[in-house]
Amino acid sequence: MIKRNEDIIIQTVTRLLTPFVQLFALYVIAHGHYSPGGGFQGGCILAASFILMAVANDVAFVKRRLPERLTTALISAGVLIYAGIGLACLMLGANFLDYGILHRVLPVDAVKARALATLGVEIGVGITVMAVMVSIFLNLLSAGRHEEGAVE
Amino acid sequence: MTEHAPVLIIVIPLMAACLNILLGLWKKELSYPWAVLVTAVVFGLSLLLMQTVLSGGTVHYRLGGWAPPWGIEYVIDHLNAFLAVIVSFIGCIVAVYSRRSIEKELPGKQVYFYSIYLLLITGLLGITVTGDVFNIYVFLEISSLAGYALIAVGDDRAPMASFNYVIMGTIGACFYLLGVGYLYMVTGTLNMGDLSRILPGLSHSRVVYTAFAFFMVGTAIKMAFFPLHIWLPAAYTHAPSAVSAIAASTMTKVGAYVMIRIMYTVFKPAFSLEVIPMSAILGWASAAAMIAGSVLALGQKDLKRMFSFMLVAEVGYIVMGVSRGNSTAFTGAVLHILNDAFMMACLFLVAGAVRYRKNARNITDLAGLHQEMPLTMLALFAAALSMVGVPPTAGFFSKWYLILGTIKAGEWIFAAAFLLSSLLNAVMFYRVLETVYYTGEPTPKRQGGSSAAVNEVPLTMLGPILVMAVGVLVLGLFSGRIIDTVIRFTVPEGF
Amino acid sequence: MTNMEFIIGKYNYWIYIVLMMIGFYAMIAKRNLVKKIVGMNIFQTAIILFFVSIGSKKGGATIPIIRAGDEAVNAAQYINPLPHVLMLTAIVVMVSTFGVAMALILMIYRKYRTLEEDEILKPGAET
Amino acid sequence: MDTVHSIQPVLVLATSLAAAILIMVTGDRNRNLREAWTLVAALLKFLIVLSMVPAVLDRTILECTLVSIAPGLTLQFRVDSLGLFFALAASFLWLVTSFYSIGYVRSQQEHAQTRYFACFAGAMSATMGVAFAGNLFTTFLFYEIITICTFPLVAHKETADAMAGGRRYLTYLLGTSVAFQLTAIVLTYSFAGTLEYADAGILAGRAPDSVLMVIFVLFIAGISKAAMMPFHSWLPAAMVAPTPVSALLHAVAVVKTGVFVVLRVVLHVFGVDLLGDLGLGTALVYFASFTIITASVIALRQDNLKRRLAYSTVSQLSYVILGAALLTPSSITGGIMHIALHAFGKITLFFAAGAIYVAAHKTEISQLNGIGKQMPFTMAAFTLGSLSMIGMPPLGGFLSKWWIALGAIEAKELLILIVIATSTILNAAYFLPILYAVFFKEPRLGQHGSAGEGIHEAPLLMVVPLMLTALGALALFFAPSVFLDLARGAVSAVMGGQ
Amino acid sequence: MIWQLDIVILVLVVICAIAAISVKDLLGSAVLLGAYSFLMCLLWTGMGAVDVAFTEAAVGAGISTAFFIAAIYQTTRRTRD
Amino acid sequence: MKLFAFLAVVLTGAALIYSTFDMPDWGDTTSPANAHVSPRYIEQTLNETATPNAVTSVLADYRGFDTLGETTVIFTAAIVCIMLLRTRTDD
Repeated sequence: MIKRNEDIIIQTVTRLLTPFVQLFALYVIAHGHYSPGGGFQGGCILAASFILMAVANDVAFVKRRLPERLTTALISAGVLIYAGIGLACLMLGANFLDYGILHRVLPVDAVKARALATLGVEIGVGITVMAVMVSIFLNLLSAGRHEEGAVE
Repeated sequence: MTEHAPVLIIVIPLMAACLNILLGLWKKELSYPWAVLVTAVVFGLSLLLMQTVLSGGTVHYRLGGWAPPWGIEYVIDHLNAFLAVIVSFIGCIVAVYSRRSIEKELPGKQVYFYSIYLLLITGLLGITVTGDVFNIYVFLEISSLAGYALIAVGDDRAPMASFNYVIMGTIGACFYLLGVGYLYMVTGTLNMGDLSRILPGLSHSRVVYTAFAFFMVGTAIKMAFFPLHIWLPAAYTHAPSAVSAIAASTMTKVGAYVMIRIMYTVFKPAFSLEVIPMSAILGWASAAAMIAGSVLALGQKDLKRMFSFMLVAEVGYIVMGVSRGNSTAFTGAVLHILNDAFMMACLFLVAGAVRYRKNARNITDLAGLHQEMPLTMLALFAAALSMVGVPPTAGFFSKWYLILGTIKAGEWIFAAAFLLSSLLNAVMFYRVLETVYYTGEPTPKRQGGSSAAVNEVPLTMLGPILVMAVGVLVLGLFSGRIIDTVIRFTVPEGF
Repeated sequence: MTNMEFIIGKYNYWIYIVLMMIGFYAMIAKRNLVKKIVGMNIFQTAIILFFVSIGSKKGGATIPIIRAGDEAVNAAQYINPLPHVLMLTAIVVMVSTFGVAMALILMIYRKYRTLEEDEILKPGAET
Repeated sequence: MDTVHSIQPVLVLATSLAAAILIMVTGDRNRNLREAWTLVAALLKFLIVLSMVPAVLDRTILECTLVSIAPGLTLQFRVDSLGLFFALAASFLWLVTSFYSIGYVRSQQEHAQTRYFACFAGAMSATMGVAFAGNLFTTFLFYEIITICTFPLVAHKETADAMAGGRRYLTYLLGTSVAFQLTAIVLTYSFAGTLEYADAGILAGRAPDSVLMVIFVLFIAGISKAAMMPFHSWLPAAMVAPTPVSALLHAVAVVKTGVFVVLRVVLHVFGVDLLGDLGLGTALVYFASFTIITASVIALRQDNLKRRLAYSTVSQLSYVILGAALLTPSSITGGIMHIALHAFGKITLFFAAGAIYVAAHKTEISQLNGIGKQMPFTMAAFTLGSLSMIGMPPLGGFLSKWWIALGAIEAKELLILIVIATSTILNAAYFLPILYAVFFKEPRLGQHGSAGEGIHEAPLLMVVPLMLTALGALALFFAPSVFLDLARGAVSAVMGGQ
Repeated sequence: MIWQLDIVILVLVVICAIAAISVKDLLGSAVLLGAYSFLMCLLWTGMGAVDVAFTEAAVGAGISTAFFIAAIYQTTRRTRD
Repeated sequence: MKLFAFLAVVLTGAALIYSTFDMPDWGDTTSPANAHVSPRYIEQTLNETATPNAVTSVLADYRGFDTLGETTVIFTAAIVCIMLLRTRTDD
């Protein structure tokens, strides 16, 4: 399965499909307010696109697009975005995660500010989930050696 | 800033763990000072919180500004603040200690170790300060996942021990979650205060009984309460020393805290002790825990394994005190949470120091170490006295209250169990201390100057050990004051 | 209450219990580590089923997405969102535990070259 | 009777505690300085104790509350006649023993001397703590500290024998005190609501009779330092210790702490009236009598000198308990007096045994033939000591037996008179043969053919102290006034001025 | 949802669960677990929990199975029970 | 062992089924779970958070802290996997 087999059909289909999957993932993240979905589901789908890449090609293929240092940084970054939004509320004088206060810095009223902050939070969650899933998968698949690129 | 302290003690270590990963990408050496700094700040904040609670009573903090029961609320009373101070203090001390031992035991993994360590602290503190039953579950999982990992990176059999812990821990957490579900089903709320208002009217529903049973079993697994302790000895034996110390001294205590909260805050004493004969069930189980833990410890050769079984016995002490249903025993239990945290931390830190310096695990390897590591062994001695319950060490006072409480409840057999367990502890520590002080190289008849080279562990390890040892003594002398200022207020209404 | 109504009112809970017990059995009785994890997964999923069952509403209630232009929203028309939220969290916890358990299994396999518990616990099994 | 706040009791404790610390700090680097600390502390301590005598004789009680840890658990000192009596005897004998110890360990070139002296000082500090303790908690605290501090002394030689003896020592003392004494204290607190000693007792009317009896039995079983049978066997086992340790700790500090605590319990926790009502006194009387006779019989059969002395101690300790248990003014006076009088006599005997060991390396009685000629001073003191043990006038031991016998008549326990008489005969039976052998038998020619040669008196630092204590035993017969006044003060306090 | 369909799915879920823990091939177990998760999704959608179902579809049937197979790839398919 | 496990499971299951007799019926609109706290989420989500999807608004706003915890859980899982599986110790 993971061997570098030159199955051209699978590789081509994957290459064609990936952008659409990723686009859909972004849609799911962003549209969580109005339809089922949100950061977590979108992040999973985004991760699935990379997992698809890893399965169709090999680990090194994914690593070129998503270096390990980057995934590690993204894992933290997502949580920091989330907690950062919460802290921003705290700095502005409200309680932690009380998004309403953000209308002071955003050009909208308090209720809309909540929706916007929710979007920000979802993006943070999405980033983390995507990076986490990819990272865990690659680590499992290569038994912790994915820095070396191809797996045996 | 003060009014945000309840949430800051969670958010600061959480964000610090993330930042630590980013820092680690840049400079690996920064992890350790960063972790120490953060835990110290958290300790400061928890003291501040304690101060606030002492001066102004219970603190409520609404996350997201939503009023309970719609939003999540933090409710910090004396018990929460007390636990938070314990957890953050031990966390800080063990962080200081961990530098050299982790360098040796986990070379190259420090960045991840400290991140997970901070997450563990986050989880434990999160459990202690929150006032929402589901929120507890979330933080329970954070601390459990961190715990699984920290244990798994230990020595030879650690992964398997950790795996068993994963299985047991997940069952425990799931039972807890089911308890939450059952309660939610009949009350429609997740807020502890709200639950405690609604539940008395439902005290004859089978759903509520089931929920209570799930909670009890779940927390019992998490706190390694006999006979659900089977995961603990292997896990704490094989974990890295610093991890054993923090886990033994805080994780079981936080489990006990959750049990107290469920029994007396969510359900009221009237339900937990009268509608359901919890006092008898937990009483017999904890008597069994005390005796079995001590007896099993007696048969161990491995130092850390022996301490682990003693921990099982100590958990029995705490639960016994909690379930007696009178304020004396409850005071003893809460005091014992504090004392036991110190004693266990001290014991495991000493075991870690011995392993660091001598690469020794068994009791027989301690032979004659008092010449090489006099201060460390003195700390072991202090902790041992406290475990046996010799005044004026801390252990005596909590046992005093516990025994008085059982007598007040008229349960002589349980009082006898305390004494028997103490005696077994005495036998056990006699063995250890005899090995330390009276075996090994015969001392030269005349010691000119420093005969046996003193070879203590580095200061970052020795300091924490001594802090804990002195703490065991100081806490003993101050236990009256601690009870008067804090523990007195933790006793649930209805006792 | 007739028998039929009783069954219709409860059968979902019974299924959840059956599933949970299947998972529980696998967790404590199976010797293979991966099977234990499979059991764990089933166990947790059963709990999610239970929570979702708590929140469901019969009689025309729909998914909890408020239709635009609905001025006076009637809570009975929409399914209770709270258990869903809780279960999203639980799913995340589930997959996290799953990932960690799999990582542990890899570690164990690296050390013992087997996944059978009794073989691992044999003395001297380490390679 | 008025109560005065005073820090003197704390000072008494602090002197030897400070000495222990200073000894440890000084260590082996400067042995003279280290020994100087011991002596200075011993002297200072004795002087402070002495300075309290006038006030206490004036019926003043000196009190000092150090720290209140929790309700009931207060670290509290209270100097009354009984406590001061004990402290006076112990601190004086420490002073003497300090000199003796220095002579002993130096001549034996013992190892780990720093530990030895530090533990010695620590044990003395704790003994003072027991003497001045104002409540059961403080007593228990220092009682345990004595056990722990003396363990390194008992196991000092670190041989397998010594370790086994030490283990037995610790098992008995710690085991019984945790299992029984602590229980008794907890029970006392939960019924009486206080742990403070009171002249009339604190338990009267607080609990049903059956519970009181249980508490009493627990106390008596828990205070195994008093070496009542069947909890006596640690004492002979502890004889593996170096002789000064046996002397001080097992003639004065440890065992006397035991009987002292029994006295405290009998007089200040239960109270004379309550015990009389419950009939527990009589039970204790017979229990003590049994120990007295049995231990004496066992002592007869011992050949090892120290072991014979040990069993003699077991027997003599029960005199104190007997005196207290008879519950009459004379007998209690006698019991209290016996603490000091026996201490002076027994310490002399142990000192002599140590001197014999140092000078001649002999430990068995059968080896001692004719040694009196080589070591006249030592053996003269030994004679005085054993005569005091038997209770011959004009030696101190006579006084206490006399009072106890008087008490037995007052209490109309004629059987006890017989016990005392029998015991006296037995005492004579195991001491007089030694004296005969020492002075009148010809030394048996050993394998080396050089028996008796090269044996002479032990170092001066050892001989002088043992002469001093022997003379003390003599002097106490003629001038018991200070001790007697204190003992009478203690009795009149608990008996309400009878 | 039509209750007959509901019952069928419930029965299938139980069958999948039992099969997943009893097949002797871990890869088969993984696939059956995926199927189990997916059937669960259907059940939840029927109860109106679309978000949960969506997540479970992405996680349980997707990511989890991927993790599972990756782990099996690194270890072994064999099992004795 | 297997028999013991089976018995334990059957007994637990029986107890659980017994407890379902007191449960509100499945899908009961007026059960406490559906009547106490959750109506506010449904009725106010548009007014208070401008988010029609009540699940999202509860997830990210009303109970946002749970979600922060959840994100932390998964963050923990990732760090844990990296630490456990990582065989390289340099870099």
